[in-house]
Amino acid sequence: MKIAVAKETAPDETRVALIPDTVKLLVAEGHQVAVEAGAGAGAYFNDGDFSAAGAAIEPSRDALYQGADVVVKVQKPSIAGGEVAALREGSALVSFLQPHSSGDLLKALSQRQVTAFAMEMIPRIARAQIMDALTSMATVSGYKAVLLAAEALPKFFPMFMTAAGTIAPARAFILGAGVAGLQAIATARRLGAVVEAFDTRPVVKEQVESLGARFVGLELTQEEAQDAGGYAKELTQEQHDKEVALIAEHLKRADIVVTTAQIPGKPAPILITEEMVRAMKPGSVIVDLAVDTGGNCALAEPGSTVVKHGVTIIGRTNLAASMPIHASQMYSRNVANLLLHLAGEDGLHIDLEDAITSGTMVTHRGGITHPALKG
Amino acid sequence: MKIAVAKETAPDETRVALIPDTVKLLVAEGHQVAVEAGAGAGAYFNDGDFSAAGAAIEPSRDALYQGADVVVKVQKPSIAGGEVAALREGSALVSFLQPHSSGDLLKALSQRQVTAFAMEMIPRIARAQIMDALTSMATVSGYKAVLLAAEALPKFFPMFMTAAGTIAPARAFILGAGVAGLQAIATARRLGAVVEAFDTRPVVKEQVESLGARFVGLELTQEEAQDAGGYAKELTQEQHDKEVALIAEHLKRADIVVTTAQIPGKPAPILITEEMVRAMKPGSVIVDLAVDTGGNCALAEPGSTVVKHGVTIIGRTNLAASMPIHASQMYSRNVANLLLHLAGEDGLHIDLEDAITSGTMVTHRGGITHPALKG
Amino acid sequence: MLPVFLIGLYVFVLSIFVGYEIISKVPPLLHTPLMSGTNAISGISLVGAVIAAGLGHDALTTALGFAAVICGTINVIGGYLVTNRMLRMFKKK
Amino acid sequence: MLPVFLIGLYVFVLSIFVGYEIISKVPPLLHTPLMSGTNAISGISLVGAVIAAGLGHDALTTALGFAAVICGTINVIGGYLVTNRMLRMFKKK
Amino acid sequence: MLTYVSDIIYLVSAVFFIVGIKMLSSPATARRGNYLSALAMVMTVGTTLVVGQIADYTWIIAGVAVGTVVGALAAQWVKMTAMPQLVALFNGLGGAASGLVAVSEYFRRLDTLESYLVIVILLSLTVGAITLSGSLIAYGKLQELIPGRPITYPLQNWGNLLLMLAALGVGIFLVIEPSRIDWFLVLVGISLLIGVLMVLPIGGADMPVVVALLNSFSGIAVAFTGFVLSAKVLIIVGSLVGASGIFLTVAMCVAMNRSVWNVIFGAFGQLDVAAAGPGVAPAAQGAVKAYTIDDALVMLENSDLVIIVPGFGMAAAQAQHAVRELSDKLGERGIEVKFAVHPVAGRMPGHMNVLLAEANVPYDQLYDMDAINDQFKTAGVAMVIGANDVVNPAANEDPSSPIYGMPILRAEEARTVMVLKRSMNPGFAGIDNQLFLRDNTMMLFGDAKSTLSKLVAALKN
Amino acid sequence: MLTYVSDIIYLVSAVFFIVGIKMLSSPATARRGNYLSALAMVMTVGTTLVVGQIADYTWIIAGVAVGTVVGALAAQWVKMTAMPQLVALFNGLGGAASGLVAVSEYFRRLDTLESYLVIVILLSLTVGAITLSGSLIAYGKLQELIPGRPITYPLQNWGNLLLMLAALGVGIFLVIEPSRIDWFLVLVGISLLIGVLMVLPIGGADMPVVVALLNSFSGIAVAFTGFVLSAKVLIIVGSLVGASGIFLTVAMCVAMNRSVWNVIFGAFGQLDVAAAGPGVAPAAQGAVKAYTIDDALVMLENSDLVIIVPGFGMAAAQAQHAVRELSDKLGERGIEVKFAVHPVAGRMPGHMNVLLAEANVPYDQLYDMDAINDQFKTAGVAMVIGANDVVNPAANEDPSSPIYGMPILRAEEARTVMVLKRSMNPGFAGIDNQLFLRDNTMMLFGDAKSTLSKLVAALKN
Ligand SMILES: NC(=O)c1ccc[n+]([C@@H]2O[C@H](COP(=O)([O-])OP(=O)(O)OC[C@H]3O[C@@H](n4cnc5c(N)ncnc54)[C@H](OP(=O)(O)O)[C@@H]3O)[C@@H](O)[C@H]2O)c1
Ligand SMILES: NC(=O)c1ccc[n+]([C@@H]2O[C@H](COP(=O)([O-])OP(=O)(O)OC[C@H]3O[C@@H](n4cnc5c(N)ncnc54)[C@H](OP(=O)(O)O)[C@@H]3O)[C@@H](O)[C@H]2O)c1
Ligand SMILES: NC(=O)c1ccc[n+]([C@@H]2O[C@H](COP(=O)([O-])OP(=O)(O)OC[C@H]3O[C@@H](n4cnc5c(N)ncnc54)[C@H](O)[C@@H]3O)[C@@H](O)[C@H]2O)c1
Ligand SMILES: NC(=O)c1ccc[n+]([C@@H]2O[C@H](COP(=O)([O-])OP(=O)(O)OC[C@H]3O[C@@H](n4cnc5c(N)ncnc54)[C@H](O)[C@@H]3O)[C@@H](O)[C@H]2O)c1
Repeated sequence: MKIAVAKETAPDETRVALIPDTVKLLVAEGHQVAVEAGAGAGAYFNDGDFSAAGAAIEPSRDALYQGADVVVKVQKPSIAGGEVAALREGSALVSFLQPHSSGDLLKALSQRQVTAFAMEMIPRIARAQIMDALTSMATVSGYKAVLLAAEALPKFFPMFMTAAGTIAPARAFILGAGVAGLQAIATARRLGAVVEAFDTRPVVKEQVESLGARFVGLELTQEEAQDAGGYAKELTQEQHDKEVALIAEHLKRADIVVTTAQIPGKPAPILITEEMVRAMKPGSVIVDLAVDTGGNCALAEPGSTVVKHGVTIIGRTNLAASMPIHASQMYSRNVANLLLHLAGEDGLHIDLEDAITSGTMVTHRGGITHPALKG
Repeated sequence: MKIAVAKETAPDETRVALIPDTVKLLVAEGHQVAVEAGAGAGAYFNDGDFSAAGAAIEPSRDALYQGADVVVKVQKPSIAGGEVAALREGSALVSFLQPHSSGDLLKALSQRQVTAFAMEMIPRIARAQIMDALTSMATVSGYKAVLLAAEALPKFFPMFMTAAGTIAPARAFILGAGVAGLQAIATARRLGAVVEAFDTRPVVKEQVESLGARFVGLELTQEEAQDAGGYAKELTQEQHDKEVALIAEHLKRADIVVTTAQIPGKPAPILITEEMVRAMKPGSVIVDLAVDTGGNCALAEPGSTVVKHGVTIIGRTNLAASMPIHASQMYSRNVANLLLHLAGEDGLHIDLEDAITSGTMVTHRGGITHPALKG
Repeated sequence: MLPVFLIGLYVFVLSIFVGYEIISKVPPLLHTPLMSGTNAISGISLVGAVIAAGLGHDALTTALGFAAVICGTINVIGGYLVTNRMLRMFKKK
Repeated sequence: MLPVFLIGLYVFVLSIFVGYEIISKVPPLLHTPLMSGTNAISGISLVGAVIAAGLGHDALTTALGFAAVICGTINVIGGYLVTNRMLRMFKKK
Repeated sequence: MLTYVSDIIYLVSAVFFIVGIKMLSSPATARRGNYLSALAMVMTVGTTLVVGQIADYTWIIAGVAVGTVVGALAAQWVKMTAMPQLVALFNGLGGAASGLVAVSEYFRRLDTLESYLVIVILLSLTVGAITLSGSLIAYGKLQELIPGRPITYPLQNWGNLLLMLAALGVGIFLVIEPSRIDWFLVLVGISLLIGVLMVLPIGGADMPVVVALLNSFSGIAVAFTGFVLSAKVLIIVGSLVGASGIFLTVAMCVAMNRSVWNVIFGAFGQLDVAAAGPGVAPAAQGAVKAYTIDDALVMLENSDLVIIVPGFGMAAAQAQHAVRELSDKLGERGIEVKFAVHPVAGRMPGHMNVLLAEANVPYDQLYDMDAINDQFKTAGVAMVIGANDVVNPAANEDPSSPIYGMPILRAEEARTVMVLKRSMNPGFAGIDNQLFLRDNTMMLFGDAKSTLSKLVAALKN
Repeated sequence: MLTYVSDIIYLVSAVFFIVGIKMLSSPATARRGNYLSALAMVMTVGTTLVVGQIADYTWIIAGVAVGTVVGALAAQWVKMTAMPQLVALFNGLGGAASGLVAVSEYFRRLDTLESYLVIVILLSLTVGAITLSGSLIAYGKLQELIPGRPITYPLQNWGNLLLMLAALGVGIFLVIEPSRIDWFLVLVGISLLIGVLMVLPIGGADMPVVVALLNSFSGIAVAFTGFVLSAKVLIIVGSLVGASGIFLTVAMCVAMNRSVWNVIFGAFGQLDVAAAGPGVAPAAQGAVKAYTIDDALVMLENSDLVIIVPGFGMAAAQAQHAVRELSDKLGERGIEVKFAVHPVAGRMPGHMNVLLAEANVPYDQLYDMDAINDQFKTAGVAMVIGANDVVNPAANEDPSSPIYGMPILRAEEARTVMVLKRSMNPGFAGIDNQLFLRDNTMMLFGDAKSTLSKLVAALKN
């Protein structure tokens, strides 16, 4: 299979879809890999590293795309930037595609007869865990969110008893204990904060506690809170009100807050209102990881850090890109595992019976194939 | 005693010399405290907090200084800004003064008949530990340095074994294991890095190991390395060369480097040359905490972050000011302890027999009094 | 006859204490070998058997004695050997 | 006479085993009370003393017996009481 | 003088027996203990041969020769798995020997029988006979000649009680009329019957306990023989074996979490979770084997490499510090410890890493799946701590399983797999794990932290 | 029939004695054990009074009355600190009783003395007399009537050997010529002298060991008395006490890290580091008391509040995880644990916090100096782990000390201060610490981590 690694065009995107180590692995499996010149620069991999791993370096994007069976990317291709147009008809694309909010792109891809696989659609089944890029990237964001908060907080995280008095430990409050939330809990605990975490799904209580943090939750049943895929469901108005009251209580004591609450395909729930921010301690910090999908904090602004009512609210997007080496490494492994899964004797082998293939593929042979995206 | 808390004038200084909690303590001891309006704003303390603690709020600097027995500050007063001139003759000043490098200031203070106490001159004896502001601020810097490095590093600190592959832990290398260095070690270890530390003084080996890090050192004797006060001595050329070779070896493997090596009253030793930076891994990060006194890394630029040869070199000065709440809290306790030590029945009581008083006082009755600063 | 019995009783009671004390902390994994080892020891009624078989009192008692000797010997010899085989398993390779 | 001695010897040996086994894990802090407690027990030669004092054989043996009864009784009574006092210290307040 | 010397030899032998048994109760000294007790046996029997006023050695030599050959061959040829039934058989023969001596003494002294002697003869006989017949049934069950399941019949406990009362009655009658050989033989019959009926209703899985109890009986029979022959050494050794057998029986029941009463009279069939030492016949395939801390200890101590597989249960139990401590203790004993971290163990990426780092487990002891999977086959123990799905062989073997296709840690290749979890409950994927039922798997049920603490405490002694 | 009943009572008493002593060896059951053994004593003596063919109870009643009054008063009035010497005295009297019975039997049976009887009478006498005189010297040393320091003289061990040989010679002579009362009295004298000369050269600090040994002697004397009187219960109890006394002696020596030989024949003066249980006379003021894990255990278990004071030594030993574990174990037993963190403990600000957080000690168990200092006086144990300067009272008391004026943790106010460090070496400030010499301080020498692990292991049992 001929695999092409594209250079990212999105501004501030530093990651690369495959890193040299993974390229080596794919080459060993008999695939041909071509890399756009300079594709790894943002993640500190230079073209020399890629050639050493067995890849061909291709300076021209058009040439690269035309010669490829599969183009791999991190961010979705831009229609305006001509990326979609550059794709060869009948070729495949593996990338994050934000399929729920990118109707135009899907249309463009299907028109171009591209078989597109959305990395965010990898089903959450055991054997697909090695391809689960959402989990990988959430791991990075959860970790990084706490570092950003620690850096912005005018206080220490850990408790200290010193000759200059006793320093109380910071209190961290994590909203949403999914993959990113759990990683945030672990990181905050490592740094010595006292951590509480909130989630609507009761199953995570045990998980939160397994990391040494305290769980705060509504009394919801498993069915009320979680769908079959393990993702969270949207709450009723009444549940939402109860939730907000509970959160408000804990926010008053918090020094740092990391919010990660998301519902796939829907805007993120607003869990922190302006009023609640006003009641927080001056100097405290909120990191809103859901800011991409609308944010959990009403005052968060995507892409920027604002100080409101004495509270620093960090709305940085695409946190994973701030740790390009390891984020690329993990993404690269996920992509490679998917490629190896899709690869047939000779080029791509589309087995629609297979849960991973059918779950991840969004366009094929000129149509939108994924049931969740049709209609 | 009438104590005046000045608003800092230095740019980017966020700390305040006394915080409301400590003011309360001093007032309870029978002292009068006046606070310049807005003095605590940078550290998230407002004037209301101070009045609640029993302080008078004074909007005019001149009125404040004139009515005070002691003026307390964080940063040295600026001659140009008129701060020295505003001090009442015969009054006292407690502040960081950088006495070794501020000849003009000392002269101005003595001319103005001010009794000045330099917080950096607190002797390192057991009962003065509660006033040791250098230690307090070094604690903040050591902690913060690692956070800055972690934030700038394109990698994780901790090791992770995930479905997307194994993430190797970051390797941290700490140069100089004094107060800041030890705190940096502790923080890096907390975050999961593999830590090595270098110092010239052999006594710190045990201390480094007590934090779970590996010690790297020259084979120096206690006397060669350390003066009577517990500070490091300058090395001979030969020792320095050996040191540099040893460091170069370890730098190649390091992901983050924090340098803290200082020799009081002298420029900091250059431990990392441009050539050594060039040999480091791309993406790695150096935080130079000695940048104020010339820096341990030849490429570090005071006050800014530069990327050279793929290595991010952070030369941020006055790191303590980036964590104003707790830095102020600690400094405030140190200052208050010194004030309580100096306070007599009625105003300041200067006992020249006392090691703390005589060791910390730099000007008195129109002259420079400290033996280390005379001549 | 009584004193003999009483003496036996003293010995009996003291031996029970000894038996209890020495057995009280055996790890379960040694239960089987210990059982087998003490089983071999209980073949000590061989002592009575040889007397019965050797006293030459009459054919019946001698025959009974002979049978007892066979049973006892199998118990003793087999018991020790089996125990030994089991215990070999516990040696560190 | 010999059998009596032998029986004594059997009893003696078995008792030594019992003594060793039951003492083998005393915590040091109980050394003193244990010493004191067994000391009281060793006053059991009082049994011999009462016989000597009460048999009424002659004045000398009776006098010796009388002295032995006093010694033995002090040992027994004092020993138990002192031990009890010591052990009170170990009760949780 | 001769009896003086012989009595001293007997005493020394008794001491050797005591010390021998004591040594048998620790793995380090057990073999030497067995040798010492064998030496004591030789001394005792040898002394008797010299001082026992033996008139004719013929039958003795013949008997010893036959016994030696049969015993030695049986001991050497039997398969390791058949040992328990062999021990049962030997034990029955020991009981038979005591009983036969009693019968022989009865006939020899038929004319001069005092009540005391009759009593002890009858006791020796009865206990010996019960031992014999009971052991034979136990043998039959273990060898699967008789069905292993509990054989029950109505009113069995009442029937047994009746039989015992009958034995008592006949015994009392014989004390009064010692020379009634007919009744004597009736008593022999009743005794044998009691042995049979006592063991028949007990399930095959409980046989080890029964054998321990019968072993104690054979000791008691020996002690009574000692009373019959006025042989102190027999009394000592017999009561020693009798007492230790009883306590062993109790200890085995405790290890199974059952009372002795329940085992002997419960007759409620084979349990799923049954105690079993090595060499004890494996419980039916598919039954779980629950072990104790001490069993685990012996396995750990006899390993050169222990691979620890942590899972979500370790996190849930917050057992990471205890794990670290165990690993330290093993390290101190020269046993290498490695941690096998499965990529999705726990509930978030790096979950195990976070916790092991918190407990300060050195990074160089951590191995990822690819690095460790080939090493399991060289490990003495794979210790699975609260992990489940990540070691579930169904991922390789069962295409219908939801985890099929997920790469797993091949813990099952270790010599022994030790699994620390609270129950047979499934993990995240909600599916059963066949690994827990395998022959080389030892389940250690309980909260992981508390199990580990117990292991550490035990390792310290 | 009477002897039958009495013999059974004796046997039951013997069992009670055995169980009583066994119960004495665990803090939880010790008091009940003492009661049981007292009951056994009453049974034994009472039975003897009934079956002993007593002709005249006068002297018995008189003797018992006198003995009871004296014994009871002495036991009640003595100060707690004087107990050891009282025990020594009682022990001497026990030896005297055995010796006197032997003398009395000698005279009573003067005409019918067989060799066997003479031997056991002489043994009982000799051992009893040594016990008496030795105990009196021990009493004198402990009561400070005799100088506590070892009293040595040239060739003392040879002299003692000579005396023993003399005793042996006289004894053999008496076996041959039992009726030589003069030589009999000489033997009494020699025996008494041996007791004196054996104990005199031993230092006061070692007296507890000597008393334990003499206690064993008194047991042996009882056993010989049992042989004299053919009283099995005396043989049992006597050998029980004799054996347990010997093992106790060995155990005490082991706890002091010395051999029995060294204690008895070493005569090299009072050690600085001597083992001492409670109630044992305090070693000279200023001497350090080194204790064992078990001592520490009893102190911990009898506390409601334990305050842990960590210092640089905890960090150096990397003992934080072990500390946490200890605190958990104590917590499980309902003992409250608090950590007192001194502001400059360790070598950097927050050093202890970093490590305790690493070991996951909950923040709410940490107290800073101001918060905890008033609580020490309510603590059963202040456990100082590798800290030194931060608990050095010189900071308050000695204006010339370099640390004068530094606020310290007032650990010395706790009921017991337990200090875990490797030696008497000073800490950072390089100065000695008087706290370690105080009466309520228990030094537990050794690396902090290993000491803590041992404590944890011991707590688990
Ligand atoms: N790592 C990730 O990113 C991630 C994320 C989501 C899901 N998952 C899934 O989670 C699973 C991880 O596998 P795993 O083997 O780590 O865990 P697991 O399969 O969930 O098994 C955990 C086992 O621990 C036992 N346990 C729970 N509490 C315990 C306690 N206190 N003491 C002792 N044992 C205890 C439970 O059995 P008892 O109840 O009998 O004690 C349970 O069977 C995989 O299926 C994986 O796909 C992983
Ligand atoms: N916190 C700070 O910021 C800072 C900074 C610089 C200096 N200091 C100074 O450091 C001192 C701190 O007091 P501290 O009480 O924590 O410590 P310390 O006074 O230095 O005493 C530590 C004690 O720990 C023992 N120790 C060392 N290794 C051990 C081991 N492996 N196991 C058991 N014990 C061990 C040593 O005794 P053995 O050798 O007998 O075992 C030593 O006496 C103060 O004097 C303070 O002024 C503090
Ligand atoms: N088995 C697998 O292969 C696998 C792989 C990855 C993740 N998972 C599981 O899937 C789950 C979801 O993972 P994710 O992190 O991608 O989810 P996500 O990013 O969609 O959501 C993050 C968290 O926010 C929570 N949340 C949603 N609405 C909320 C509200 N109103 N208030 C508070 N919290 C709210 C969710 O419950 C979730 O825990 C996790 O529990 C994870 O363990 C399973
Ligand atoms: N007893 C007290 O009251 C007290 C209080 C505070 C600090 N101290 C001790 O004083 C010591 C110095 O503290 P500091 O942090 O303020 O020192 P510092 O800031 O002056 O120096 C930092 C470190 O750099 C090291 N260093 C100097 N030259 C070096 C070189 N060429 N190469 C490598 N390392 C070099 C020094 O040894 C020191 O450890 C510390 O050990 C601290 O424990 C004692």
